[in-house]
Amino acid sequence: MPTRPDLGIQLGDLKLKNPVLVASGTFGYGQEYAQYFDISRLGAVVTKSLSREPRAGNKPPRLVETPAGLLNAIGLQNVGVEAYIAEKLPFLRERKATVIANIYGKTVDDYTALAERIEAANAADAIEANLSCPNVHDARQARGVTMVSQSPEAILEYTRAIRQATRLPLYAKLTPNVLDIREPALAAEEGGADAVSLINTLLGMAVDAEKRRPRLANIVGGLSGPAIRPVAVKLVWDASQVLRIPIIGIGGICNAEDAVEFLLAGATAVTVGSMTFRQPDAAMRVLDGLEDYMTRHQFQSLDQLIGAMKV
Amino acid sequence: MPTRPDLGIQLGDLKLKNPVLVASGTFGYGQEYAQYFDISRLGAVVTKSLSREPRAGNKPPRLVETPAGLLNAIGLQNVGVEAYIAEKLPFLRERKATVIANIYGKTVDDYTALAERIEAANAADAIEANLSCPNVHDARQARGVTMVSQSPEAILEYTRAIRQATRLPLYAKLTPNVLDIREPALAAEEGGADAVSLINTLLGMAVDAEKRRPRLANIVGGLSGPAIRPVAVKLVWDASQVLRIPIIGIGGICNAEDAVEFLLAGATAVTVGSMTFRQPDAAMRVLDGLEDYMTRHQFQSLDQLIGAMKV
Amino acid sequence: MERFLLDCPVTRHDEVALGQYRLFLRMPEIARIARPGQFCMLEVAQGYYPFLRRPMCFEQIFDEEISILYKVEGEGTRLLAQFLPGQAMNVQGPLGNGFPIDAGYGRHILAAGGIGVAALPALAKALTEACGKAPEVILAARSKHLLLCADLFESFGCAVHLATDDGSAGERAFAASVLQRLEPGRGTRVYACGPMIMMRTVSDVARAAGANCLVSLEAQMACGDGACLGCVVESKYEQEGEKMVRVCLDGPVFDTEIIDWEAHNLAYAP
Amino acid sequence: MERFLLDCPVTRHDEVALGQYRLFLRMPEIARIARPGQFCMLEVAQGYYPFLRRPMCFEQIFDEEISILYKVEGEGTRLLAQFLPGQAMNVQGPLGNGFPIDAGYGRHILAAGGIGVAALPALAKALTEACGKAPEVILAARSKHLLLCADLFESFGCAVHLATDDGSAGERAFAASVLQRLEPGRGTRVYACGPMIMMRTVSDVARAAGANCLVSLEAQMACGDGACLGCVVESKYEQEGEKMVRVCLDGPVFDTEIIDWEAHNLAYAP
Ligand SMILES: Cc1cc2nc3c(=O)[nH]c(=O)nc-3n(C[C@H](O)[C@H](O)[C@H](O)COP(=O)(O)OP(=O)(O)OC[C@H]3O[C@@H](n4cnc5c(N)ncnc54)[C@H](O)[C@@H]3O)c2cc1C
Ligand SMILES: Cc1cc2nc3c(=O)[nH]c(=O)nc-3n(C[C@H](O)[C@H](O)[C@H](O)COP(=O)(O)OP(=O)(O)OC[C@H]3O[C@@H](n4cnc5c(N)ncnc54)[C@H](O)[C@@H]3O)c2cc1C
Ligand SMILES: Cc1cc2nc3c(=O)[nH]c(=O)nc-3n(C[C@H](O)[C@H](O)[C@H](O)COP(=O)(O)O)c2cc1C
Ligand SMILES: Cc1cc2nc3c(=O)[nH]c(=O)nc-3n(C[C@H](O)[C@H](O)[C@H](O)COP(=O)(O)O)c2cc1C
Ligand code: FES
Ligand code: FES
Repeated sequence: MPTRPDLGIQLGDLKLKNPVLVASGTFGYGQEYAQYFDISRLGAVVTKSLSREPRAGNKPPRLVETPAGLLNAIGLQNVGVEAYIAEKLPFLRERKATVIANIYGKTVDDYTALAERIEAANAADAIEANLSCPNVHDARQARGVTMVSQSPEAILEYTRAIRQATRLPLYAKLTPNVLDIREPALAAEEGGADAVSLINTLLGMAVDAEKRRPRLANIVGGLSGPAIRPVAVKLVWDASQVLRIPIIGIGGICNAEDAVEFLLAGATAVTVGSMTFRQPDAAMRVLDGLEDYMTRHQFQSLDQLIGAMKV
Repeated sequence: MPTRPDLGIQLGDLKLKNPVLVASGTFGYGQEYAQYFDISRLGAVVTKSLSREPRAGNKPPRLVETPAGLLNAIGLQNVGVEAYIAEKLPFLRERKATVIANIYGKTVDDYTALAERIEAANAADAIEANLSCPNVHDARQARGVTMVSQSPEAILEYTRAIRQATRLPLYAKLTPNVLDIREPALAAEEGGADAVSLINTLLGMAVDAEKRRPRLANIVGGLSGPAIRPVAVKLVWDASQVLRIPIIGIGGICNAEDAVEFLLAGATAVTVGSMTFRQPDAAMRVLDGLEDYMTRHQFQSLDQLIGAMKV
Repeated sequence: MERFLLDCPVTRHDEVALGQYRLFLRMPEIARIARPGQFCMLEVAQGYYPFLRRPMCFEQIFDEEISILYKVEGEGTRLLAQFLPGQAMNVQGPLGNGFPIDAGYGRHILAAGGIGVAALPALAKALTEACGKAPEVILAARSKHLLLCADLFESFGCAVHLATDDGSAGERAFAASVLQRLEPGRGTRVYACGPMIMMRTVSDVARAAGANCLVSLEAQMACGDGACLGCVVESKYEQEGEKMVRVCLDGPVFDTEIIDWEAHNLAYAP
Repeated sequence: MERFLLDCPVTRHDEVALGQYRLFLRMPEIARIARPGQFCMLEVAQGYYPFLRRPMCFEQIFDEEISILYKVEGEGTRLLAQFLPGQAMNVQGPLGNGFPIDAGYGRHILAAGGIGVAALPALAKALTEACGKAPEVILAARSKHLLLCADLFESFGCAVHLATDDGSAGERAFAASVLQRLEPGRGTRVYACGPMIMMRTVSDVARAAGANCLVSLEAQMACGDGACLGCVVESKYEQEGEKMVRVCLDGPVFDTEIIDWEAHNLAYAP
């Protein structure tokens, strides 16, 4: 009888029982999916991006389906950090979920204030700083470089400041819309991030041929789902060649095979995003399938798998 | 009875009877598809990238299917410009196809030599300079910025030089893997390009979980097909906001509705790429469908459609 | 609220009009707790095209089965139409709030536009049982062959008023003008489901007459569970955190009063 | 070469072994010109998943029909298995070079590994007709129930040598060792189709014995028409422009002598 593989991983000071996370914005605040499975089984729940004040987000329509994916322009609608602490956190704690609070702000101060507040309220086990939301600018005005994570200098500044504001493990979530992913990734590492999350959605757009209007009220949105997986795997591999800190892989992960693809390319954790919409228990299937895979291939621990692609 | 719409467009000095092209590398040298339809009906045939000498390209495997798309790493295998002129061109001329010769080189000199040779041999009606092939570097060594079109300065230099070498209409084909597409697009315009072709494939990668190896011998490849359409439409729209020269739209176009999407977003021409693999006569269906659409919406000419998205 | 994720066998599947189908699925767990106006998300594709599930209302709710009435619109519903009896489909549900059943209203009028009728038979039945009297029904569609469920409503005892855009059956009229003629008033509750423009005009008539009006909205959905915030419409609530209401979780049934009908999204609606 | 793009009705579709099917398609235009060893590209999906067509050999070529023998591997063949008689499938073909039929050879031995047998019945028939004598056939597979087409070969008059990895039918042996025992020699032509490793070992035995050997290769394909350059394998040709040969257009049948069996791609093969 083979012993069961150890699926534990370490992301900064946080030890996770397994590497399977659910992505910010695709799992609400955990409660929405607790009716389908035991969310404490997840490596961690990553919350919807939290801002200091509640946000209404963008006008609808906010979603368009595209081949093997979807475009969204939610615009970071969220209840705000205070309502999160008062109304959402107790459920997550009660269910014994490991929680990574994803935070979003417009200024460095917003980020540091959010990190401090979350640490003070013991409102998460780690923080993921969303430096890469594509949907908070009106596409009619802002074009080109609009995200913190499109500038290595800005990443360094933001990550450093958040790092100083909290002792919680800190992960920097980056955009794929850059020239060379190694630069922002290294900037996050230099700024003191304990991990980088790769990738947020790819910028995209869709037009209604009959109505001759953009399909999203915000015009531009973020592309996610299996369609973008090859792009994400490539960026994870690129970043893994230069980083010392771990990578949280995200982008089109639908099943255990996809998860293994990210691990082999260099990710330490794997995140199920849009696939949860298709199969609410997709993350559990990934977890079970990953354990099977490791048993079948006689891997005792994930170290043997992470970055183990033969080139 | 409504009159038939005029589908003619102008790309630099070249007038095309309609805006439907077939993409470089997906239509061979024309002959391969002439058995399925009359290739003279196309706005133009864009040839496989031609280099000065024949190239064997990358080692196989060179193709992987991905959700709603495919990754390729052909590595610019081609017969070379002389064999093109001697063996491929006569067929294209005999069939009365409008021909855009796509060229690729390692140095500025390669490009200018190719352009001169093609003009001298009267071997094309226009030239598309592929400044964006993702598959010509060994991914084990080269990472990050490896394409001419990832640097506005290089684009300017290359485009200027080719512009001086030929009077043929010149189109610059750009990569989507940049921070802000407006910069390379403007550099091409400044360098004297008559149009920009957007987009070449997106960098991507796939790993075989069972064999723990990259699925492509070249490790990294270019992603194409419907999966990337939202990315391409977005980049066309971005570029169209700043360019005076026309845009040749490429990326996941499968049917007339997709083509209209690109036109509304600001493209002047539309190119069918990977979809030809699925339906060898896809470009004809796009052409017929586009004419239907224009008739149905009572558009007399494409000017009324290009960039006509209401925002 | 309890929700399930179940493989449910198709027990019957009929084309009831050109491109319009009625599908019966066996799902005892869901049928037991489902309420009129709720919906489910069907996994129509086996691969990733289309990627998302498709939301469909419960047309009728039986002991162990539910039926769905749907129209083929695009790729998803085309795949749905290919399911054969005996095959299983993965179903997520029951979802959404459903219609409140309040016998306190003296008069109940159901207004259906086109395939929007799919949300109303279960409601008609529930109201009949709760009020001891069948509701009135306005059945409007573009043309005669798109008028569905008239027999079903009549079997509950409903007075059914037919209206078509082309006059091929019933009156040549829109649902709102039929409602006007029926003279709703205070103490009347109107339930509307159909195209946005139809629900809006029906709402206007109902409100002008002092009647209460509920609408069952549609929106592009990803999760169906309130998690993605993709399916929102704008409400009249002022606070940042409350402005956007989710069709999937806060709805699909809303009191027309709380909807901001002037807002952008409603202009965008099909 | 003439090629067609046709909607072809399924006339019959049977599961012949676990997960292995024989499909008959009516395609008079293609059947009329198709040759053994050629293939077609089938549009198995209606949407974009999977996006590409699937290449399949002609197993048997009739007057107006062809048959295909295939194994369910993944998403594409799973969809293929769902086609019902009467339904139409879009077919692109005939593609590839096919096997040369040369009665000049005194002895013909066909070696099939697993589902690779699918390429050989039409060849056996053509050789029988051309040579006035049926070829010998080696039928190898992992296990008894995967040995397909034995009856068919026997009906042409072939001597069929069975071999399985597990000894559940015929000899417990690989195709190459059976070939060895059959003592091919100069004047013998061997035709191999199966897994890469099987074709390579069969080639080695044939060449060592001085026999001519043809192999029918497989590769991931996009276009099937020679346009994409995706399906290449490395040849022993030295020139840059000739080094890579296309399985779809230059093949799928190659003389084993021109293939660079040491090359990267063959190590990669499944
Ligand atoms: C809560 C809820 C309940 C629903 N219940 C039912 C029901 O009981 N019966 C039923 O037939 N439908 C119902 N719908 C609508 C149904 O979900 C859509 O018609 C379906 O998702 C379309 O999927 P598709 O893949 O076939 O079309 P798509 O490929 O997604 O769309 C095809 C085309 O139709 C347009 N389109 C999509 N949806 C609609 C629509 N609702 N109205 C008009 N045009 C549209 C698209 O913009 C596109 O142009 C419901 C929707 C919601 C949100
Ligand atoms: C010229 C040619 C002729 C062919 N003729 C036949 C035929 O007559 N009968 C037949 O059954 N098959 C034949 N094949 C193989 C057939 O095309 C593939 O099995 C099919 O494309 C797999 O598609 P899929 O979507 O089911 O699997 P995919 O989803 O594409 O692949 C599923 C899994 O199987 C693996 N795989 C894919 N193809 C093969 C393979 N050939 N061998 C082993 N593993 C594979 C993949 O790597 C993947 O892991 C032929 C191939 C070629 C190139
Ligand atoms: C509807 C939706 C909402 C999202 N909201 C957020 C968000 O609030 N914060 C964030 O960092 N990422 C957000 N994302 C991005 C995802 O976390 C993830 O990075 C992306 O979807 C790629 O993964 P996937 O392809 O598995 O979905 C959102 C994605 C979707 C689809
Ligand atoms: C197999 C393949 C080969 C290609 N070869 C070339 C090439 O030689 N030169 C070039 O400029 N683009 C090449 N491309 C890119 C296409 O021309 C096109 O830009 C890209 O595929 C996106 O369009 P699509 O999504 O419609 O395929 C190739 C694409 C594919 C799929
Ligand atoms: S569909 Fe996701 S919140 Fe409504
Ligand atoms: S499959 Fe395209 S060249 Fe062979």
